Amino acid sequence: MAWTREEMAARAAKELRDGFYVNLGIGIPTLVSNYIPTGMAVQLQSENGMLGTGPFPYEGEEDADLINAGKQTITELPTTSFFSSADSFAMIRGGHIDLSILGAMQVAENGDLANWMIPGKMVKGMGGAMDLVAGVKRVVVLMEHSAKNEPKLLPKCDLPLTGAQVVDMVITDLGVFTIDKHGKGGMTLVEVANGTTLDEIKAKTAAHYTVAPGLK
Amino acid sequence: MAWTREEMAARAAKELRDGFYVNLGIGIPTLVSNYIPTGMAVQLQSENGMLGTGPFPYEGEEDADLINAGKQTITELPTTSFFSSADSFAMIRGGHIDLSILGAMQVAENGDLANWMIPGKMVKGMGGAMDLVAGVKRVVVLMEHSAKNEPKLLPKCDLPLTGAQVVDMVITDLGVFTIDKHGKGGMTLVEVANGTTLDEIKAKTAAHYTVAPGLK
Amino acid sequence: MSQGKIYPNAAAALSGLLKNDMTIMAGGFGICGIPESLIEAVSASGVKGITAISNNAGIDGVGLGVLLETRQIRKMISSYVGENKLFAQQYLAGELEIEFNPQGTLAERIRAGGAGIPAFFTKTGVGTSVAEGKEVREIDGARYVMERGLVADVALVHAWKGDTEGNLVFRKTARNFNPLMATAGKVTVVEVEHLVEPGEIDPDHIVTPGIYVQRIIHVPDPTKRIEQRTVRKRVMA
Amino acid sequence: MSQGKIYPNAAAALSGLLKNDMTIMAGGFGICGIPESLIEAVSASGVKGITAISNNAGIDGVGLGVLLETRQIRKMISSYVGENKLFAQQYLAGELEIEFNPQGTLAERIRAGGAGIPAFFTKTGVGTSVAEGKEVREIDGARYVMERGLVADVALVHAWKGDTEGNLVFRKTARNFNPLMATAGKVTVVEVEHLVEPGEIDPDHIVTPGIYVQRIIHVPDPTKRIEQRTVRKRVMA
Repeated sequence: MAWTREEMAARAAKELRDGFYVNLGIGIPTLVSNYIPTGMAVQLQSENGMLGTGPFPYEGEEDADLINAGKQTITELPTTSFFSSADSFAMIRGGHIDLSILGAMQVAENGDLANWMIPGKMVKGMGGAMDLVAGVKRVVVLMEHSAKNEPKLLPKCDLPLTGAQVVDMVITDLGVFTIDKHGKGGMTLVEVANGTTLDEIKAKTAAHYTVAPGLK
Repeated sequence: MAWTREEMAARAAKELRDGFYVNLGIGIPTLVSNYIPTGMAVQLQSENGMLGTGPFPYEGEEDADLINAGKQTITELPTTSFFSSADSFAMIRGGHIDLSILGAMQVAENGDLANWMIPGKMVKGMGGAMDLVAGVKRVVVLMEHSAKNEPKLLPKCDLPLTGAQVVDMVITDLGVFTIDKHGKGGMTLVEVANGTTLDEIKAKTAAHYTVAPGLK
Repeated sequence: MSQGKIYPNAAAALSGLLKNDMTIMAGGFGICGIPESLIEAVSASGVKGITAISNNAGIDGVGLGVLLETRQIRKMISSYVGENKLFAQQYLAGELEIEFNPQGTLAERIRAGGAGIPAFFTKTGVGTSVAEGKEVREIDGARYVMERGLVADVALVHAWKGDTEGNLVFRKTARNFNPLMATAGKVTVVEVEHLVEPGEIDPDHIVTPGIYVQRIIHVPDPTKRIEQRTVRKRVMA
Repeated sequence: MSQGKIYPNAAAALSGLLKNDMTIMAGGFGICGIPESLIEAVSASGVKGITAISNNAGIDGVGLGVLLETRQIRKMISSYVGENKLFAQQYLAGELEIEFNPQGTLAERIRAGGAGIPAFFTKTGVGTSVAEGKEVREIDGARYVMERGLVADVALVHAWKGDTEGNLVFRKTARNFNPLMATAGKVTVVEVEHLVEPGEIDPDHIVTPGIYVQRIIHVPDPTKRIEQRTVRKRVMA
């Protein structure tokens, strides 16, 4: 069974630290906001121009002028600030966001990330993903380990890249990998999900990786 | 006698147009604000971060947080907006200011301008002058025709430049010159001050210039 | 003062500004903060061959989606167009060109265009197809791609409140690309929900100074659509 | 929330941040909007060899003038230092280095530093000594000089009002270099005249979002000096 989407989000939430400013991508990463530990101050940035995003509004209180980067209606908090798209990406590009958690189609063992287009299919555009992976201090990918039984953790991405050597950590339904994206340490399996085994992970991972000492 | 400083400022004010956004330099250019025709909407920009500068405050109403680029206490108007230094120079560099009127030590016949340093003397810095002459749509110099009997309108500046090929018009106590700064038209004397002659101007001008047809 | 910036309606505000094959910037993120009245007037004008610079392409029948229906757009410069089905059809039929920019690069290119900066370096897109054909250089040990400033013949902007001098404020996330595009239009035309007299907006709160705004229309109570209505249930006490 | 950003005084707010030969940015234009309490705490710390990035050098005994008196500054990166006599003496004696930047180039370099842009092109200074030793290139028929982004070990900022999250607003022309420097400090320390709770500043009015601010002190009723008091006479009615 390995981890559910909720368990994956809960695991990703362990990467949060008090005082962090965090950008969450669309999909499973959005669920991470449900697992911020009580008492921990974490501000969520939405790249359309908002810091301090709040939960969805109560029915009837939706505001068309108040949406997140997924175009969903949200609410504000006492800490909220609004700013332009230029200022938002100055914040992202300038390295002021502590952590970006986003989805991916493929991740390579050197930290390359592909999540924006599949050649031959209609291209929708990269949105803010290239800016986020290039600019944010730490990039965590949250994704299913395999897609239609094809591995997504690869020696090299074959899809067009969103960013080169940008991923610090990958959390899948089977476990957690760290990547030494600027060094020579490569990829390391550091955690195994309940209900799976080192052997299953090995069978489903095309990327080369080492297993952290003591892991079983 | 030629033109007084007040008459020079009044002449410079004739370059204003309804709806103009204008930056006035320190010294004689500051006086131009006294000659804006009634009913003409002209907004003055101060490069320290203000559009729509008002007159000096009444005694006792000075506000240390409200100064112009000459560090003088001023007031605000109903049209006033405040912004940062980065936004102020984005406005200047981006060509949004219609007219800059500023002083000079030397102007060359190709539009080169020198007004920020004299080698061997203590250098105070160029402040915003280089940005203004490079960025503003039209640059008018307002200066005495000579300094200690030395001409200031020259074939070539010998002082370090503030900007190369930047001046569109020079107004001195003796007359008005236009400069075809990007073309081959050179410098043209287009107006002679009351109380002077073409001969006096010729004697006191080292730059080459043509005399506009009909001028006497 | 400067009452001359106020126009009675969108068609009047755009008169004399539109021509075939022009470049138009339009503010908005998704359909939040889009200059809808002005876009509709562009549609009514029948101008063709537009290069549209906008983060998204609206949705079918809303925002720039209107100009796609009428086939007035030849090229889009955007970061994401996934919400618009018509877009996909026209693109696949070869009727529409698209230049994808990373969203932050698009925003900074527009900010640079308005600020007189013809080019800048950014890490975004290095090692990807975005950097192809562009100068890439190493600066202090990291690689950066050179991107160019963007300007438009006309910028269309939606603001919450504006005075007759053109000073603008925006509301919540409807701000997005609007203030930067206001700086990058050779002519900037703004629709404001609330039109007030100069002095009614605190000068410390003004986001777009009037210098950037050439024409203004008052659009009270615009219809604002929501693309993705997400809500939570009230928990009874 | 984030009460941890509030410090009891300037010395406490700077503790652990100061070391010899560091780079410090200080906001302000002339002596308007300068972080005076924080500068005095730098003086008291005795740290030496400072590279100070600030538009001006204060005046004798005020603002950065204090650090010149104590000879703690080794180099200034500024646009204009004409008001400070002590500056002239130390410069002529070879005790002080100066790098003059055009004011707009200085502002944009700081904005770029904070925005992750290592270099950009500007017309300002082309054909002058400012462009010497820098890359100059022609883009679309005009010549531009390449300028580099600037960051600092610590940025010292003065704001009018701030909440405990670090969201800031500025007052009138005391804004100047403060918001850009807030983005370009590895650590940004702010003195606010009014300290409030989160939610007390309208989120549409916030100029500097809290993410840029690491440490805050409350300096109520600071002494504000005026460099050039200019007034007009009241005309009796």
